[in-house]
Amino acid sequence: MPSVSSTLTMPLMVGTVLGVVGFISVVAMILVYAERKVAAHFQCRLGPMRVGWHGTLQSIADSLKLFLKEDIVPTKADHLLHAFAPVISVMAAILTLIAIPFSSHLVLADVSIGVLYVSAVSGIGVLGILLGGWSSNNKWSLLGAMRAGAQIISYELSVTLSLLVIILFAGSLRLTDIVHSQEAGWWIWRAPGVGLLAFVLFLIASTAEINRTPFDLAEGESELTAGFHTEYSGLRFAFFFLAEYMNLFIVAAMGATLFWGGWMPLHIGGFTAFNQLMDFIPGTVWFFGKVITLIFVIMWFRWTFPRLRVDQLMSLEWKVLMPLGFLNLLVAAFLSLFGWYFFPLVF
Amino acid sequence: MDDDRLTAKNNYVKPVQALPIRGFFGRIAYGLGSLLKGMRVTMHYFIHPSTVVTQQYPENRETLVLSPRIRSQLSLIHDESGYHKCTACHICEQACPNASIHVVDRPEPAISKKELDFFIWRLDSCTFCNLCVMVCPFQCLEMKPTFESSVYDQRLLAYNLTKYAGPTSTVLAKQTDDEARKNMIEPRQVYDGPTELGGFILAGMPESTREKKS
Amino acid sequence: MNNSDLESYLLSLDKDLVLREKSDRVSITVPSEKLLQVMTQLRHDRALTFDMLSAHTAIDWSNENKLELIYQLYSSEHHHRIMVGVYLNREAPVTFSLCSLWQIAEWQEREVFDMFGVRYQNHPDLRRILLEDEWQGHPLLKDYKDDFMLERPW
Amino acid sequence: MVTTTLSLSSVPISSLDKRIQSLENEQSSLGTQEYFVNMGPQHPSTHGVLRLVLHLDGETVKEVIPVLGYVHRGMEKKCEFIGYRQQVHLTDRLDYLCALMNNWAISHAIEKALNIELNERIQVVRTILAELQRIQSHQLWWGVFGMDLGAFTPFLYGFRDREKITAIFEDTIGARLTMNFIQPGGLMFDITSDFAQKVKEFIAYFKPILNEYDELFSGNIIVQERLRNVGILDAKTAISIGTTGPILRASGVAHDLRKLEPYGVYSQVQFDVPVGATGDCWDRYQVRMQEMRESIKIVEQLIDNIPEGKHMVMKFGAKIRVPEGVYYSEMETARGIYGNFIVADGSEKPYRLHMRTPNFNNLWSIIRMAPGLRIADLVTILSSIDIVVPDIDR
Repeated sequence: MPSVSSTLTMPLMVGTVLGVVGFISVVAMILVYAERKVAAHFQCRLGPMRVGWHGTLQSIADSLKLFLKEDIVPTKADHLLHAFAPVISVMAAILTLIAIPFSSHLVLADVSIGVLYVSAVSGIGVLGILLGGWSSNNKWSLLGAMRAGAQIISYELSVTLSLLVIILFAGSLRLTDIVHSQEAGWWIWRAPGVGLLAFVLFLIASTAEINRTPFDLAEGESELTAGFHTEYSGLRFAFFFLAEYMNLFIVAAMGATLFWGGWMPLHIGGFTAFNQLMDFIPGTVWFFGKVITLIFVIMWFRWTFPRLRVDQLMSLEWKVLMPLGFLNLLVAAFLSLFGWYFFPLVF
Repeated sequence: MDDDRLTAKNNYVKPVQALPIRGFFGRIAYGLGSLLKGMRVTMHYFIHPSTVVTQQYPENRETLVLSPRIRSQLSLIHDESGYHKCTACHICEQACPNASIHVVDRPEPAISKKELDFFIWRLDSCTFCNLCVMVCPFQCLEMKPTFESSVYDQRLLAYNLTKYAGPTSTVLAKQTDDEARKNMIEPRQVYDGPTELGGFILAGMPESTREKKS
Repeated sequence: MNNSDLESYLLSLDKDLVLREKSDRVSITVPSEKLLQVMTQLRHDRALTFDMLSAHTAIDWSNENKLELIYQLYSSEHHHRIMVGVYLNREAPVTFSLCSLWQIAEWQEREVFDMFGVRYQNHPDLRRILLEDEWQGHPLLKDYKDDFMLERPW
Repeated sequence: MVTTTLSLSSVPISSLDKRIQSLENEQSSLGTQEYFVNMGPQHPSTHGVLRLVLHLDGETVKEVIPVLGYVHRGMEKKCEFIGYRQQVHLTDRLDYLCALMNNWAISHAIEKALNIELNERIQVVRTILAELQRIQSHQLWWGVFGMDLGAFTPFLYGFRDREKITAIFEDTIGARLTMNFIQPGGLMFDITSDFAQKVKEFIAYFKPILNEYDELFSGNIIVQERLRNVGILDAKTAISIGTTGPILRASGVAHDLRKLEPYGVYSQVQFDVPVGATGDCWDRYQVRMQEMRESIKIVEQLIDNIPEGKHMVMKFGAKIRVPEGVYYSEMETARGIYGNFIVADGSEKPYRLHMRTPNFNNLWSIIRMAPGLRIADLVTILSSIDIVVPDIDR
């Protein structure tokens, strides 16, 4: 057991926890609002317009409604697990979030095995979905949960494979190190070809991992009514919702950190003047700018594509993405071994 | 199964485009291309806010243009002096497929003919088929585009359409003075929910307990 | 085949077939005991090939104490159509199922059973289709009454 | 053929419980456990209150038992109590997406029985309206199809474009869904003076949109792979089931009453009948997409020269007396053949009126198509049949 002096760290820890919880709530609300607006404009609609200016307070109204809503639990549900499942999902999201570097100073926990930690902890989230679907005692929920289980575990592989490419080039698992390694340019274009391919694979596989269209089979409202959260309402449903949007944020943040240089400004090799100009923009703005762009792309997917079928989902992973990922990793290994990438000597 | 009676024989038959069979890499290449194409379509609408079709209804009430033909509410045409032409002939009542119209005769008419006492129209069972308007021999009914008629009590959906009980405008016009006209008619409340209806019971509707609006 | 050819061809099939009057199309009446036999002929005869059972329903002739089954047949090969009628006893309406000839007969016969109470021998799954299994009576019979029927006030 | 004596008691009556019980008993004890799920009556993709009892083995559908009647309104019984004129508006409520075509069908049946000759104007306007309605119905289907496949955006695009036709109907007819406009003997009122202009504007707007539909949805690899070889219905089965409309045509049978027994002015216009080859969901999808294009062609040919004439050739009385006899008339709606079987006894009310609705037969095909496929495929098939539940239940 680590013996830290509790008198000093206790308030700090409580403060951190409250900060993280506050942060995720606010981010989730903003994301929900953003999704509704983005979706609306993709579909020639206006979206929420009534609560506040252009519906800006809609998310607050919705969350208030979810707080006040009656919590309905099916009679024959497994009450303990039914209550516990949403918490697991949110827990996994929070645990993942603390390892993500928002800027060079704003890092809650700079874990030395950051990438490993993130992919391991985010894998817990599927447990919440599985338990939620199973404990609801509803066949549709169970189907959704089983789909989610198979899907998330399968796509975890592709995500990891594409992350490995970056780890090879950066030579570290620590997320801050990976960001620092991109000072001369982001890995997405600095690693010729493989970086871009790894990014595309990462984007597809992580969209599947967070259960968003075109991979939203776990919810699949036209097939399974609402999938694993059919029997959830009120606050518990809000927890699942929160976890979903936090996962969206985490995926975008991971993509930005590993492929787009995290808080790093856009730097190109030896163009000093350009690089100095870019340095004027603070790191946090860079980071959130990249995250927002990625989130928008994932939303764009959702509001354009139809859903895959469950067997197509599996064959996409095991027949297309996985082989491509391995091939990519192999090429990347050679490239990094011989130093065949752009600006290898800058840092 | 004879194949000749299928497609080829007739010259008007147009076979639809068959789905091409693609190989592994062909599918990946086509797939990525098609996905980007789709994303281009949605992006087009995203960056063109002028394509938004949403109408913000209660706010745009002032500018809302409705076609005069819209059938939303039946009304009995009253002329400028407030008299209608209904002779209580019951044809609309018979034409109504859902028994939504009850024409109630006046028990003691001012003249020897039949006179209208109440013209009950039930919005709750009306299907807006327009037959009553079409069959009326005196063209005294019309459908209005007034569509905001939702209420919280079913009984409020039974309307009385006539403003008065009494003879038609033609009969009233023959009267010499206003006093004579006043004596012949008895005022009625229009669009005022369930009236007492002379003891009339409407099928499927709870009996009126509501106080008459003054 | 035009209508008059079709009529004469049909009449030559079986001597018990009767042409129906006051109908806007070729229409025959079949004695109930020969229904399956005639229908099989209509379905499989190369010159007829009535391969589509377009509609199947019944008429309750309550005054004559008869129930008439109506089959609307159509040939997608020759593009001709006929109407076949069968009179049944109204008190105990029972006949043969035609599911073996036209697959859709399964549902159409269930509907006629539901609405008129006609029982079909050899039907694979004879149960009510539109009303619930516990429903009493058969609504399209002319003497059907229940509590939900509203009388028109005039 | 042996004619045995039949008796009531020799025919057993089943029930849904018995049916499910018998399927449960068939189960082998080995392997995974099969189970039953109710899809509907409240389910997003059953398009209303249709209930399907699914017999599932994991994700795989083993058997589908449709349970009908949740919107049964006793329409045929009701028709026996009301006059011929009044029945027209009831047909709006069968297949509410083809209200005008249903109006036309029953009016056509009554006109045929009464031997009423219609003038050109009525026929042309009816044809234009029916084709507009067909486009409108297919637009809604396209949107809903997208939604059933999991893409929400086509749903709104479909409704956005449908709204344009609905606005035309609103201005011309005064109703948006339940029209009751085509009456025995003509039209309820004359079309407005700017009707042709509005229709032309709509066609100019909608033609490029159709290509956009293809870009967004038909060309999408996910859509193509979801529809390929799913729910194959061969021509022989399709005919035996009595399916009509786009489903039958997708199976390769060029059966279209507009060509075979032309009514209205269909014999005077040029149009093709899109026909599929394999009868899978893709063919059904493509047939409907092409039908929209063909309908546009028909409207374009007619809209420029609508002949002059009266809009009603019969006195608009409340009562119509149809001479004694049996009449059966069919018409091609957006979903297939809608037939009216009228038994008239010479009075103002029909002795019996049977409505042969297309969806009743079409839905049956799901029993043949679904087994062995996944739940997602079942949703696709159901959507590709394009059911409207009130039309099934009447």
